[in-house]
Amino acid sequence: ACGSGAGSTGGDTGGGGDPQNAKVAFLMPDLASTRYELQDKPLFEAKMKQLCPTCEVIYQNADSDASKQQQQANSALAQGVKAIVIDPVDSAAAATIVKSAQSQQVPIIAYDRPIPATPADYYISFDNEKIGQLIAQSLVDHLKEEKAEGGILQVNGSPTDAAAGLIKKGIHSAVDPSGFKLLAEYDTPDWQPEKAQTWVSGQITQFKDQIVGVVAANDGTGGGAIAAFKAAGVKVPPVTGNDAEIAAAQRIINGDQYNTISKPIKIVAEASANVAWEFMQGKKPAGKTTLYDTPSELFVPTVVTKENVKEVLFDSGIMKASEVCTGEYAKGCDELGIK
Amino acid sequence: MSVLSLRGISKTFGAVAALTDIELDVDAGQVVAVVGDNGAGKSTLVKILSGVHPPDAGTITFEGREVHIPTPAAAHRLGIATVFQDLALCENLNVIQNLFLGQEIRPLRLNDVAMETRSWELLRQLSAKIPSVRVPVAALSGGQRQTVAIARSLLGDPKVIILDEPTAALGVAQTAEVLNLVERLRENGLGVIMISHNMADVKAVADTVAVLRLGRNNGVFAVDEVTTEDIISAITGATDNAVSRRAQRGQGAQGGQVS
Amino acid sequence: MSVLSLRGISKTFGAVAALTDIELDVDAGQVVAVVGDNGAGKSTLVKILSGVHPPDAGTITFEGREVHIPTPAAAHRLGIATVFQDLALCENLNVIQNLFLGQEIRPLRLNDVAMETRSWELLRQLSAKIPSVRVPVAALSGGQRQTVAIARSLLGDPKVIILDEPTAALGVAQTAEVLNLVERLRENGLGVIMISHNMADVKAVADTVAVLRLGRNNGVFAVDEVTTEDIISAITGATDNAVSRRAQRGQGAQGGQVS
Amino acid sequence: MTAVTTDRQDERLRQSEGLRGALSDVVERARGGDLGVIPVVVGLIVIWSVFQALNPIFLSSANLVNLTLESAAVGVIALGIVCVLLVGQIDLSVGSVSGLSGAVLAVLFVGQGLPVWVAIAASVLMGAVIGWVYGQLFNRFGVPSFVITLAGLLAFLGFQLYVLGTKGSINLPFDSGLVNFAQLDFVPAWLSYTFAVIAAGWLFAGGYLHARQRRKAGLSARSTTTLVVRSVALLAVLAFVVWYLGQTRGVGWMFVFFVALVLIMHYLLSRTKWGRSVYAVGGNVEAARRAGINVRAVYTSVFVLCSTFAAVGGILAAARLAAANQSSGAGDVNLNAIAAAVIGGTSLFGGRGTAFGALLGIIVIQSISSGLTLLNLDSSIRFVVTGAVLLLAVIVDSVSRRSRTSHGRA
Amino acid sequence: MTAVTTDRQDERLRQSEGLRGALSDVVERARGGDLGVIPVVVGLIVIWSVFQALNPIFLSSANLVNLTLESAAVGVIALGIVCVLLVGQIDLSVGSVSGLSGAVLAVLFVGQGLPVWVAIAASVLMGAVIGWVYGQLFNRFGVPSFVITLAGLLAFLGFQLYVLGTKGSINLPFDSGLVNFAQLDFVPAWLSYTFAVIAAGWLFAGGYLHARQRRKAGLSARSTTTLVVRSVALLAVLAFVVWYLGQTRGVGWMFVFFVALVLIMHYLLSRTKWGRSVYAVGGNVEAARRAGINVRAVYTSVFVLCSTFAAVGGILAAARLAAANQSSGAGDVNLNAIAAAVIGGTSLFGGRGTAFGALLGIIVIQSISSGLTLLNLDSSIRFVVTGAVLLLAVIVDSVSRRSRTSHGRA
Ligand SMILES: Nc1ncnc2c1ncn2[C@@H]1O[C@H](COP(=O)(O)OP(=O)(O)OP(=O)(O)O)[C@@H](O)[C@H]1O
Ligand SMILES: Nc1ncnc2c1ncn2[C@@H]1O[C@H](COP(=O)(O)OP(=O)(O)OP(=O)(O)O)[C@@H](O)[C@H]1O
Ligand SMILES: [Mg+2]
Ligand SMILES: [Mg+2]
Repeated sequence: ACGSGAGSTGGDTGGGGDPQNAKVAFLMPDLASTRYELQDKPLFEAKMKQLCPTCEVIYQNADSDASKQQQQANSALAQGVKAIVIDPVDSAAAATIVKSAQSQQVPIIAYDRPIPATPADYYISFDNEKIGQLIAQSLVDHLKEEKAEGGILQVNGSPTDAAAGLIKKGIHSAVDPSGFKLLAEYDTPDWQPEKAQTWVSGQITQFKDQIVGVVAANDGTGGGAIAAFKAAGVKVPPVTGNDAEIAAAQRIINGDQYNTISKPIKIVAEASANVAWEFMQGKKPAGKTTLYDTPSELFVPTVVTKENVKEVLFDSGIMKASEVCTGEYAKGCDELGIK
Repeated sequence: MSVLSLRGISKTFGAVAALTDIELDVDAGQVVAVVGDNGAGKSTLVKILSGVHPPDAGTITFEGREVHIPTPAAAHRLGIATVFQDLALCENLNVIQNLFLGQEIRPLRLNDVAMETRSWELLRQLSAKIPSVRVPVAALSGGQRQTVAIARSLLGDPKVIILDEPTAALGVAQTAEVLNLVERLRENGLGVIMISHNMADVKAVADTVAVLRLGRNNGVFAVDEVTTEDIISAITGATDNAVSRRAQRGQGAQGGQVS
Repeated sequence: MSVLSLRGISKTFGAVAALTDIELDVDAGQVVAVVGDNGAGKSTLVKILSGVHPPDAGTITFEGREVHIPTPAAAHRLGIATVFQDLALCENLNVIQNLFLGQEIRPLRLNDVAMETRSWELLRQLSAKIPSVRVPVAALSGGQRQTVAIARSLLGDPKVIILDEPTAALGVAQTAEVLNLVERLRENGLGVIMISHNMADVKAVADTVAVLRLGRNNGVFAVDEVTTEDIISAITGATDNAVSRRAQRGQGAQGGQVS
Repeated sequence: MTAVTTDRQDERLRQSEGLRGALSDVVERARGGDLGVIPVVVGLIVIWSVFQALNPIFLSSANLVNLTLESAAVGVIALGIVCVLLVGQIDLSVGSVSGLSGAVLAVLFVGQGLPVWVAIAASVLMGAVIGWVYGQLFNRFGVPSFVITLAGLLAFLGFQLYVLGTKGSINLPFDSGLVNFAQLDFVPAWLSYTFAVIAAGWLFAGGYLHARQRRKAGLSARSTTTLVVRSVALLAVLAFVVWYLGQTRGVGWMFVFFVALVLIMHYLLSRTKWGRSVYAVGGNVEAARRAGINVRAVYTSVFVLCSTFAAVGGILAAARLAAANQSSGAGDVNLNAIAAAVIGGTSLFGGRGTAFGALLGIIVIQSISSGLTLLNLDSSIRFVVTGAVLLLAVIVDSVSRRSRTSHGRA
Repeated sequence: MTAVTTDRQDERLRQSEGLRGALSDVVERARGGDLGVIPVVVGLIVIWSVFQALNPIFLSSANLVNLTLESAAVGVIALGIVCVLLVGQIDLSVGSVSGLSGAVLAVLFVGQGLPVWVAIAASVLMGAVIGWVYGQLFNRFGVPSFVITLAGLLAFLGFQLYVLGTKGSINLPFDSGLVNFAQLDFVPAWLSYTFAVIAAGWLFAGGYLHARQRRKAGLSARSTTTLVVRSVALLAVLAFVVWYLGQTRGVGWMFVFFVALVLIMHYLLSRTKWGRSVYAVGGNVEAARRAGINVRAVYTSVFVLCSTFAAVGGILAAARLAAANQSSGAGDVNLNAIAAAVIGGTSLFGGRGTAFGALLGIIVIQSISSGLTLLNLDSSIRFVVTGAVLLLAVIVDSVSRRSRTSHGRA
């Protein structure tokens, strides 16, 4: 076989060179969560524009398909990008992409999810396992405070999604030692809220009022769980979420959902743009810590509940009251002083 | 005046010229037999008349007006009813459903009883031997299907009826009834085009015989002025043919009966 | 001794008793015509003999041994070749492919040239009018298809050939050739079962005539000892039937020809 | 009136009269493998027994109430799928269309603040237009419906994402009529019983009039005893169902709505000229064309129906979840809807199937899903078991169908 | 030898001889709509031009090399799908089976440390066994293949999750031969050119011998000029492709492997008794049965082939990704494989299609996907555009097919 390059060659690649007019790839993993298209991408692009007005960002979303992501990475390399920021669909499989990029001297930055097998050039994230642990712990603490007695349902993410696996692990680390019985758990195919709803409905008939809380791995499945309780005509117990979607913020304001978690996406996206820009200029940014042999920077997400929803989501400017406080939610907003 | 007349009809399938420059006239109250060898283009002609295939060239005149027949529905509207050689029945539907397909009684609330009664009438008239009209056509014998297809064409109020080898699969009794039927149709003033390989049937009911050979006209004869042998030699294109040879051999051997 | 003999064969489809207690014997070098009205059960009998349907009751003896014919492949292995009334051709395959289906020359590297040559030979023998053997059967006329189906049954080395209305769609020349063929088969010592509604053909080639009526045996006749009228009345179950009435009317009117 | 009716004169037919005749008819058909929906029902009973043995909550009233409500959305979609399958085509995009419809509903209703009926009408209309476009593409260009609707699947998924835009997920207010309809509105007990009585009475009256007409016309007819037995049986079954579900919350309006659609489709398919032409096109499209049927109109109507039902299903799903989001209609909605139709006896090759099949099929699928939900298995095991149970449920049905072909029925 | 060959004697046939004849034949067939793969190729050229206009990297050698490599895995699966579609059945589980096969490979090879060929053999064998089971279920119980393979889809997804266990994802070592084969091994230039010459020579020699045989038998045959022109054209095309891809990395062995499989399947389908019986069963299964074909064996063989190819595709995909994970084979593998077959002209109703169709179809699909990847669109837009382009690509093909039916070809 010829050459040393894994993946594709083509274009004048490599670190250094003229960073103006350069291209940088921003590869996101899926559409199951709305954040990648709605927050990560625009924030990264904005920051990049600010750093380098003539640079071009190549954005791709792999729609939960590792081989599609590989194709997208190859295509980005064929277009001669100077750096790749990647949120891998499959942390293990992304090793191939790292190999290809590095063999063409294109620096690669792991974003959000780590690539343990083959160290990337940089890793910026908040940690999914930690997220799982935080939402579950917040729920458990709340239940203890309320002196609730009974058990917990656990609604995990997609059984075929590696990130969901990490969240699941984190949730267990908080729920298992909590003293609350884990009544049942469920891996929601494709993160589908409908599936979560169906499953929770079944558990309601099975466990009736034993259920004192539900740990759901994201806002969608959390919403499904809430709908299940509403539809069964019983009181909705505290339900968690994750991602801080607008719909979740509304439910929190209305008291239907107990918590969600706000990831400082703005900070992470901008940090990754900064790092990418440094790489494109041929520098080697140093990490704050080292994780998986990779210079890393980790950020801590914040759990959002009714108590702090105003300051975390609205005062910080992540959400606008005009988007959230519509119709039936206006009253709740007023009570919390959100304007 | 002719109800139906064709001029210069041609049709090509890929590399095969199935019909070249065909002429045909059918009067009201007249039975025209179209005969010809296998693959002579008879069924293709029928399909052109009933809107199944568009002709490549030529004109069709119906009741004095030049018409286009782009779809079978158009042929139905003109009043041309056809019994196709391949019958064209829906195997998953039962006999009643097939008979009334496209002409159901009370379309918004089908009147099954009326349709069933009428079905039995029609079938009895053709002395069909069908045990039940509520079985899917897939379960019928070849002759039973053909009877259903013929019965179908009698519904509605056609002006021209085209029968493509209507008696091929029929038993002797049913064949006789169909020939009776053709005569009744003629008496009622309908134009009838009948395609058949059976010279006896042709001579029994037809007024005129049009011969096709390899996709071209090969003569039109008044039926009482022509012998079976003449028709056969027009069909095969030679007086010395398999039929005549077989007949001679038969006579030589035992002096026997050839239709 | 009979090549093939049936005893007590019965077959029911749902509520319809298609065959009840049928007996039939076929000798080598003998042509047995099976006749009967539409729906009499002739094709059902054929299908039982060729392994398409299993019989509900009764025994089949082939060359002195009692046999079961669970599949068509079993019938092929015994040496029973059949031309079905519904032809059973694959419309998407061309003429050569259909002719040699299941009996291809050089199965691992098909010999197209040999198959094409042989196809033309067979078709010529039946004086088929097929312009090209490389078109899908879907593009053939009814008679052309029937010729293909008949040609198919001649491949291989059968001991009994069953022809279910083989001449229904054939032209006059092709019919004559098929009758010649049946006679050749008889001379070669094969048993032939021929189903037909055409009494002239039956009388011309058959040795024995077996009549079915409403799924039951209704007499077996030696062909030279029986008149066409007798056969017809055995078929219809009455001496006064549509055929005889029509014949009389014809004679009354003009003293005419009825086959 | 003759001793033997017109349609029973052939001496080859086995004769049977009255209730006895009706019973022996059933036995006859069972032997011939022509059992209609009985095998599916048997399969269903097997599944139910097994799940009940494994977890006694399965057949509890509360769980069955859930089951009925959860069947409605995909059931409605399956009803549309039955129609396209009947003409021998397929629609792969029902999932996307239902998702898009839910999204449009949410955006118009919540986002734009339009009245709910306007939003519903718009969604349904959009479904109809999509179907019409499919019909045009199919008729004009003869593109296989598989490809058209695959393209539709992708395109409408895109539209769905686009419509949801920056929101990604939109809540429907829990106190809106639509959400109540899907979650909390149940038919009052007296009304349920009235429905049951009406249904039984209808069956009897209809059957009786029909039988009288047939007798008058000299045809064989069901005996009055048979009719009475049938209606009483129906009444008993319905009353039992109503009573049992009434032990907890009763019969949901959404389920009633679904059943009503099934009945309407059953009528359209079996008692109208249009329905007849659908079966004809599915059985032999060339024969249908030659019979003068406007085949193109039939195809278009069927695609329109299917997309419309998909849109309605999407609305029901959104109402039931009280939200529309990016993954609505994704996942196995397509497969479940098609599988429901196929399990209910609809042929993928066209020409065979009934509206009731969709009802039964979706109940089989939801039963499997609900039963497994209660068993609380690992994902991997759950997938395997779902596959196995699905297969078993259908094998019962297919074995009987197979015996039918060996008895010579198409 | 007669002046007019045996097969050209009918006076209704238009006569044409030699190169001129071959050309007028093509024109004739084009008018009749019987263009074979030409419309798909035209569709492909249209797509390529548009994407090239939008982003000049699209037709760059580097991108085309990627395209060939990315086609291989799903292309192999599509090849199996062509076979099941040819007999009028379907396999919905190819995605799951490919995923399971990748997982089994990874577990045996990496997890258990077995030699790579053992792991490959085990995966392939597993595919074959799965197909055999499908065949048995289909033949014994007559369950529609849609349902069998839907059950398989679920069950094997479960198995896949189970096999991968808690790991969820397993890397294949980069320096293993398998991964190299899928990622780094390219055919040396001289060998590529040799292949091209061999192919052209083969085409000429085969055609020449065949023509001689036909002339001897008194049948019409292609003139030697026509044969020369054809082979030279092929040589030119292949040499150009090899040269152009060679500008960067050249022709990958994995792609060569895929093309070799296509050629083998082409041979099996068109030149063997087995292939003939596959078409016969797809065209009219009852006729095939009556011709004495062992229909059950044909079904089984086809299901086995399809699952085996799915397993092989899974191995290629795992090798290409250098990993097997829980979502391998999920997503749109099923739909892409089936769509590739359908776009390549395989009928969903059986009896029509070719092995080359799978090759062309997958190239169309990968081109769309690769072209859109280069365009850097929003997901929502990307879905919509994918759908639209897919539809356009097929409309070209279908319009020609439609004109075929109106010219009376089946
Ligand atoms: N759809 C078609 N596609 C291609 N060729 C066709 C088609 N239909 C008919 N042909 C060809 O046209 C010619 C005439 O066929 P046609 O069916 O009209 O014959 P026919 O006179 O009815 O013969 P038969 O007596 O056998 O019914 C035949 O050679 C046939 O092969
Ligand atoms: N597959 C089947 N399913 C149900 N009933 C059938 C089936 N095949 C035949 N029958 C019934 O059996 C009876 C005999 O049919 P068969 O085809 O044997 O008649 P036939 O003697 O060949 O008639 P024809 O002269 O019309 O060809 C018919 O009444 C028919 O309805
Ligand atoms: Mg004809
Ligand atoms: Mg018959």
